[in-house]
Amino acid sequence: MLDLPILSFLIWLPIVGGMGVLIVGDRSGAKQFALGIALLTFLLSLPLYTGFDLTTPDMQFVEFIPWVEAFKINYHLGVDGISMPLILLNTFMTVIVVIAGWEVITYRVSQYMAAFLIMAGIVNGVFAALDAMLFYILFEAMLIPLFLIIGIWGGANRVYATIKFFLYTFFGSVFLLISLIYLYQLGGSFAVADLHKLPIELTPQILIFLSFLLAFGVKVPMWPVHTWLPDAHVEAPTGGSVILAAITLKVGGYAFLRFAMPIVPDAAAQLDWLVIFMSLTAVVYIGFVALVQQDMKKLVAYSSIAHMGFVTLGFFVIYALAAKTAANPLAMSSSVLAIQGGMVQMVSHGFISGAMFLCIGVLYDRMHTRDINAYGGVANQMPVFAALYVLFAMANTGLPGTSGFVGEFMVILASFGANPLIAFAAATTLIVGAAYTLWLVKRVLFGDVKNAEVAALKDIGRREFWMLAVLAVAVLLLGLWPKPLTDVMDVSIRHLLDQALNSKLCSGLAGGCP
Amino acid sequence: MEAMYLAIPLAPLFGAIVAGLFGKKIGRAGAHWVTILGVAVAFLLSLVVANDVMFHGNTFNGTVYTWAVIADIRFEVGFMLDNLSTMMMLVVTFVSLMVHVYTIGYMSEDPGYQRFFSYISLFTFSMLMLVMSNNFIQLFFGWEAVGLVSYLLIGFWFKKETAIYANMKAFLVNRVGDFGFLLGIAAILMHFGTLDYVETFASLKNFAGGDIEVFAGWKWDAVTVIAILLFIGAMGKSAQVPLHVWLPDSMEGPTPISALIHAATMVTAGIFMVARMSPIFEMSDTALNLILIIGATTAFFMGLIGIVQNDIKKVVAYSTLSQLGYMTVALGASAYSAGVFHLMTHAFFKALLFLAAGSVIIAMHHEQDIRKMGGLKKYMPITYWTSLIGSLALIGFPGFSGFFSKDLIIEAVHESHLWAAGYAYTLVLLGVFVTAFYSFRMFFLVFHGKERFDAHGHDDHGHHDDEHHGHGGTPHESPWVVTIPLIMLAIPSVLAGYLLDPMVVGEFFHDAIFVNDKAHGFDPALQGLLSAHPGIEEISAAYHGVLGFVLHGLMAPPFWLAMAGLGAAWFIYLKDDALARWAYDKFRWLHTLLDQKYYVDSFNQKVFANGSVSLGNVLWSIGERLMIDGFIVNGAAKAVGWFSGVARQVQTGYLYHYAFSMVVGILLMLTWFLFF
Amino acid sequence: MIPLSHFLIVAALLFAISVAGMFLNRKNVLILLMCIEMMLLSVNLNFVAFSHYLGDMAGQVFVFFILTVAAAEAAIGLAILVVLFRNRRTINVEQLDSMKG
Amino acid sequence: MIFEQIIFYLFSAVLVTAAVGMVTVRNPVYAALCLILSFFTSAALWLLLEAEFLGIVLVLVYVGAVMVLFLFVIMMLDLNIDPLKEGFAKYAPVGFLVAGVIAVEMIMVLRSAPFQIATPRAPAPENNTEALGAILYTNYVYPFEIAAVILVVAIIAAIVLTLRRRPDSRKQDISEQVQVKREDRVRLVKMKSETKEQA
Amino acid sequence: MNFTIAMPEIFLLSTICLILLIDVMLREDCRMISYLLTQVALLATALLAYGAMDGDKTTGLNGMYVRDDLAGVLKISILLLTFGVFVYARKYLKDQNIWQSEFFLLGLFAVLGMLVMVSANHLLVVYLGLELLALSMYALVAFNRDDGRSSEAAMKYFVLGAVASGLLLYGISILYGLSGKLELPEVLAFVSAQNVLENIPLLFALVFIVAGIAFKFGAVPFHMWVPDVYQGAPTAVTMFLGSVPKLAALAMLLRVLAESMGTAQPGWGQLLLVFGLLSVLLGNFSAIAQFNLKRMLAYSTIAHMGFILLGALTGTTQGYSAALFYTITYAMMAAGGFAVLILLGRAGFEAETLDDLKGLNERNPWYAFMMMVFLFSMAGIPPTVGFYAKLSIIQAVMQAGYLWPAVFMVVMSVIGAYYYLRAIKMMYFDKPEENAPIKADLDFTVLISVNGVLMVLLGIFPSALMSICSAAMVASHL
Repeated sequence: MLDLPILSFLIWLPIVGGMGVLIVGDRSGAKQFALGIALLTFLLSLPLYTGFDLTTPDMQFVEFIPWVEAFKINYHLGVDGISMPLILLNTFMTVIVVIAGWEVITYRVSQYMAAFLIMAGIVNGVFAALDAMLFYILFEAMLIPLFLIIGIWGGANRVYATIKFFLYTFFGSVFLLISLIYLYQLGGSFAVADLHKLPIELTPQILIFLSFLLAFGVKVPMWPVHTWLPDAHVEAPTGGSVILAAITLKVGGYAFLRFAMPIVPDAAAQLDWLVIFMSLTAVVYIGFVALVQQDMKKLVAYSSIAHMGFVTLGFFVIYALAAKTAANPLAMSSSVLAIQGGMVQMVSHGFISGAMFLCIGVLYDRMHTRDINAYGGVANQMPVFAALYVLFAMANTGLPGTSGFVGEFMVILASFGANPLIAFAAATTLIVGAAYTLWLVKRVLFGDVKNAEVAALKDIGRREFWMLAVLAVAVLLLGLWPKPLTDVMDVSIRHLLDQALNSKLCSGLAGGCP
Repeated sequence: MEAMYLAIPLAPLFGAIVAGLFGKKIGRAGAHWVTILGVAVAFLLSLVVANDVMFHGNTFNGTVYTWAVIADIRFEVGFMLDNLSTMMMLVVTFVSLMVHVYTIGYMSEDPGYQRFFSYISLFTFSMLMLVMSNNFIQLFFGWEAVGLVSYLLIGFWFKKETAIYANMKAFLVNRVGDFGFLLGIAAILMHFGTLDYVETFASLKNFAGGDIEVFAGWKWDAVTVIAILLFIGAMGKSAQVPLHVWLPDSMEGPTPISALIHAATMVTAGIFMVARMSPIFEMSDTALNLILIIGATTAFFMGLIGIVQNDIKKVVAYSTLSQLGYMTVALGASAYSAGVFHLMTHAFFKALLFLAAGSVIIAMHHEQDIRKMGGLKKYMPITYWTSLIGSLALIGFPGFSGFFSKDLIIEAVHESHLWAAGYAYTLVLLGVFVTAFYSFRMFFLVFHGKERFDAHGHDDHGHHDDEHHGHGGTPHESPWVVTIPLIMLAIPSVLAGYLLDPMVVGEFFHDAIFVNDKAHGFDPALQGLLSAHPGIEEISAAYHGVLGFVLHGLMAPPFWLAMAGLGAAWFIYLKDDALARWAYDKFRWLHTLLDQKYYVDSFNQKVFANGSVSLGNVLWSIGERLMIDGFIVNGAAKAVGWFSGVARQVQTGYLYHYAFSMVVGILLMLTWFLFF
Repeated sequence: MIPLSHFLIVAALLFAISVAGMFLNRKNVLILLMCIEMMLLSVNLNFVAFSHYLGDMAGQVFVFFILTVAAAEAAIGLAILVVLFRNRRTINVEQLDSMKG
Repeated sequence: MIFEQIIFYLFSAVLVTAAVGMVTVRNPVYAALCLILSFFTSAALWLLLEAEFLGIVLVLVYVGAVMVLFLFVIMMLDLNIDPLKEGFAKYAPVGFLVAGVIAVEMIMVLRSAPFQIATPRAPAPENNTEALGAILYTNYVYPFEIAAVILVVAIIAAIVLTLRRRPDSRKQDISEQVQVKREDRVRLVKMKSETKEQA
Repeated sequence: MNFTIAMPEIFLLSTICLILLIDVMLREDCRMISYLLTQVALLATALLAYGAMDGDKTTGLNGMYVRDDLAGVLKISILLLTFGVFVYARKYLKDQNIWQSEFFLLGLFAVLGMLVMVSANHLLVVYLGLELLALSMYALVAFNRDDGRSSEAAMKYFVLGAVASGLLLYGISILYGLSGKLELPEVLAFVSAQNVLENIPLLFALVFIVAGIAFKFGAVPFHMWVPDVYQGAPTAVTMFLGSVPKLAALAMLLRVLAESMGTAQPGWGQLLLVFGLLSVLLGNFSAIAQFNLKRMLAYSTIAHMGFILLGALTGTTQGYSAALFYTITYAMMAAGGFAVLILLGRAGFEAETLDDLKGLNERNPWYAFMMMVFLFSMAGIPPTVGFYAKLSIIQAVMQAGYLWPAVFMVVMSVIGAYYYLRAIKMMYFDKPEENAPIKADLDFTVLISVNGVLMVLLGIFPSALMSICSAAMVASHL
């Protein structure tokens, strides 16, 4: 099994499959073909987990092919404990999304399916890339399918939303490009591993960090560069929203771990307050903004931003913890806890936000509106759906036993060690998050049947049920027993901490700067 | 043995899952059988375990499975079975079993029958997980899980606008408590490096004067911070002022869950938790003082509101609040065992009262206004007598269970040396009068006096149609599934008090609850730092058997206050209501104040609810739309557009301008090189 | 003897005048074409002057080719002008603005 | 030498004046004449620089051919002269200012050391034409050929652009005549027979 | 004298003459023959140019002509691109009923001019090649004789082009006056001996020469002709003009600035920096305001040329080869983009506004996909080749120490992305306004597919072309 280039398969199978779907065209069979590819990809990704070596922080399933000699760019793939779960998440959600679009999408079905498959391949590549430029290329390439998905199958205001989405993220990522090139010139390599070792002076570190922050912060998205997300979500088709929330946002968080923190640790340590401030703002401020949304998708979109705030908070609170090592004997463990929390939050948010958007999609398919006021008493007509919806809503509020709890819990625990005030601010999500989610549930599901449209609703069918049920199982499983996930990440995160907390300034190194 | 421990929570869970997921397939009977069986198994096994733990001392503390291991931090799911938790298990499973049975009758006509059984079984599971936990994370799991089920059950009739408002409110207010609780857990982890109870308490003894630094240079005593944070959690769950607002509203839920969740078990989780954490609380006088103040305030002032309530369930609800206040006061006075004891007795008699109230409600076709009842004694003898037992237990009539536990608390407060004890003592004493007054006010209004109900004209409050009795029949006694639980609960309501001897005075809780008195004693090195809390110890010293306690009680002020309250209620509501009218006219402001529940609800609504929405609106319209999106994002786009318009203007279409621009370009370059 | 720079300055003046002519003339494309010829003339003057003072024939050869090319250019320019006139019935520079912005 | 200087300054003055005239006069014919005058004076200056062949060529080719072509076009287009110089005064200040600045800057550069050559570095060849010809067909044969191609392009371009088959001009197209079909020549029209109007 | 060194040019010229003669004798309906001959000539010349690549740098024809790998690469690119452009153009000429063999002939003359420029080793030859190209282009722009805009564009192009060559010539004359030389290697020898930044007369000459070159690129502030000419010219000509001559312009830049005045980089580098940045800025901003697709592409060309200038200004081998890579790939994508415009046109209808793209995905997904590839490539989004083009330029620019210009460039490319996205939006997100079938001959379809797929393939495997470019630079001692 180990000899197979699994990662390459995971990248190219969906891409080639997606093109195959395009060739099949809108004839019957395109959907089945797409589902087959998605399932096959998912199955192929399972060996990553089963064959994973928990004891080493080294990259596994490595593939290396020289690619562009002129810039020493290599086709270099591999996964560690941090990226592997995200790949699994991606392949899993792709299957869900293909199913989600099964009967709903009638316009240019093959293109729709192909876009998602190609997207899946690219995202797998993003997570598996061990070459910075390869990462960047895929990072950008990711924009194209999503741009089309929102633009072609989106809502009324889709053009504004998708162009905003594209330009926003593109704007962020060009600075990443500059930084990567700068690093290349400094170290003569785009290999992530080399960049991790590269000593850099503080001023360039800070500039590079800021560019990373912009690039990844837009992707995550962090306050205040988040405003593309609500628009994109609102206009995107259900599948697009799911992928956007469940997968692409994770790329930003992942990139912080893979690039920002290990490559420019000193700058990250210097500017941790900034990121922590932004994260907390995302948690608190965005929570209140979510409270007053009238559009279901917008509400969930804002809640996504708030939840992703925990991810970045967890990642960067390690620097605040590192400053307290003297006072807090648990600082190192807390750092691991914080990053674990952020990672678990990412995976869990993938499930939950995906499920929330699917739920909204279920309603939208029936009522063709996302306005909360148009709903009321849905639970009367759709009891099964309502049960699942409440489950996901509860997960969204971080109820223990669901996956939503795990990440938030870990991050809050860890950040208390850094500064109780941080934990205090972060923990307000317990209240605010519950407020906006439950208010949504109250207005949409509960109450008496509001109008004739609601009265005409039919409960979810078999396809919708299984799609949501699988996610529900995932949410519960991860909430009740996150150990399988955290164990996978443990060694890699410890290794990451080594890198992220040790100075790379030239003065601190024996050899000095090149 | 460990399989048995595991089976106790899992049996109700199994029932819940079966009833919930396959409710349609197994039908109504199937649903109640499977869940009752599950709870019954849990109860029986609890008995076995209790026997093993209490009488053979086979306490248990072990891991079921590892939830996660992060670096040096282990998160585990495990059980800790000692006297405290087994007692709780017994109470929970017993009351739950009674409620399950009762529900068969109460909910018989409800379309959500299976769902209801599934919920209450799920609740039983969650509550068991809570009390059996041996670590904070599982405690928090159970804590939130019972909150969830409570949320679901309050909103069980989700068509009812008030119900779904109440359940959201309950969840959110609880979340405020959880907020503190979670931070408390975080603080514990940070300071002790573990979430396991035993390990925490073990390192607590070596923990000398740690601080939590909030801002640079602003340090607080760590244990005090932890204790207060944890107590905030308890305030939310156990509905202490000012987080009490959710409990009266939660009466929107069906009555069985009011009995099970909002009287007997869930709301006492906070009390249980503080008792469990007694080693921590014992180390902070500040926290104990706070607990005393909060508890006493709740006990007295919530009781007062009970006087003006007319909804039968609301009266019981405020009485619950008040009693929870008593328990809290006990905790503050370091009389943890007394608090837990009252928890147990209260669980029985309050569940009894609620179920009795439910029985009345059934009889009255879901009319809940006590002003429209009266004289039900002759129609509903069983309900009447059991209610009487419950009420007597509640007001602490000597010989009934409530007497023992409440007297113990009052006594303990009396003995406490904390500075807040004086305040607390005054209030709990006055509270006795209030309790007796509202309890018998309700009792008399419901069961005695004129029949004020109009058999033909009642309006159907519940959306829940009650076809069972048909419209218009005279009230009559409820079916056996309802009355059996009443009787079953009445028994311990009377008798549980006699466990006083072993449970409080004896050594029963000594391995579970820690009190800084002479008998236990801290590490000698620390004794100088901490004040002693001798409450129970002094009572125990003065204790001479149950009979003596009863006799002593007859002389003590609480008894006379209770009798005064009872008498006042009898006089006003059965004899002559002139006094009441006079008082009403004279102290109308007071009545309004009480009727408005001290304006706490409207304050919360105005400040927190509306305030949050307004804040959200401001942030949304100004922060999001105007500043970030309008000014920065779209502003940038507009600026680009404007500039592109300008750039466009340059391209005039005229050849001479084109040529001119070339020339000017050359000119500028020349100038650059020539002069710079 | 006249120094080289004098010739160059005369050429520069011609150059400047032709530039001014292009800007000032807003009505007639023909004048633009003449201005171009004038500009080339100034360049030619430069080349010839350099060629003379450097004692190098290359400059004159260059001028020879410029003259050739300029003639060809004039032919094409006038051809375009004629086509333009046919289509638009005008050679007014100010009216040659159907494309702008 | 004085003579040469007189010649130089005289012709230079005329040259510049003619140039200014060209850009300022109203009538394009005058402008063309001014241009011709400046060609003449330039040719004189070139003679002064001992570039006799080019001086002659300038007169022959430019004045003789190119400017005639210009004049021909001016006549052919038959433009209305009056509005052609409108707005001149409005733009003159800007135009002359820029031109002035350019001239000043150019002159500043052109007065610098490398251009302060008073006498030729090498004597001019005896026979300018011969010297030119000698290298033109040897060293410069490649550019020469290219120049030839350029002229061909000019011819083709001019023809392509201006040669048009006027629809009203009558000319014979043999292939059309041969391929003609019956339908093109005779058109059969069916008409209803007229019925007599009943009066 | 060894004429064989100039074999490709001589062969091409001979063929042109042959076609000219044959065409005169051909009947109207046999025009296809001259077209085919033209294409064969281009391919054959490309073969000859390929055969002439030997890794050496040889001069000939009395030092007027240089043959090196750079010239080889450029020539082959020019010839092949022209081949493609002519395939595309054929459909346009047929549709618009302006098929005349002169189109191809003038095109071939322009190509010849470019080849001459590419191999020029003498300023005079540079000038002549430039004029040969320019004159053919003027005529081509005016090719649609009955279209007022075509002639107006030609007029503007002509006047400005003539002024630009006037500027260039003035610069050359001053340079000649300073150095006394016109051969490029000897100019290099002269310039190398100078302290450029102190030598005002040399800088003075440079300003004019750079202006002449910048005009060819269409860089700000010598860009004014670009939009009007692109819009007015027949689309086939715009396509030709917008792609192939950029290579010639680059060749001119490399020959005149890089090769013969490489040591003067501190001087002309400043100029190119200013022109380049201004081009990137103005090109992108103005393009946003455009709704005419041809005009929009014109402004986008300006921005792209800014990139090329910025790459070239570094004065490093890396910068030059990046510029070459960029130019070649840009020419390909530009040709492809205009080809789609041609594709959308039909008899009596010319597609040129953004609205004409509406709903292309519904009308024909494959062509829409191709257009999207071209547009994304222009925007520099991976995995299209445009990304690598931009990457290599930015990398070179940063390597040379211009950090902030690089930042500026990438920010501008974000702004630039907007109008490409808008075009894609029209194709994919809007409903078609008309449903006329899109018809094209097989050769057209195949070629545009190859063209589009190549954009992606080169985007995934850019190494080969990149190494060709840098090898050419190294072989030419740049």
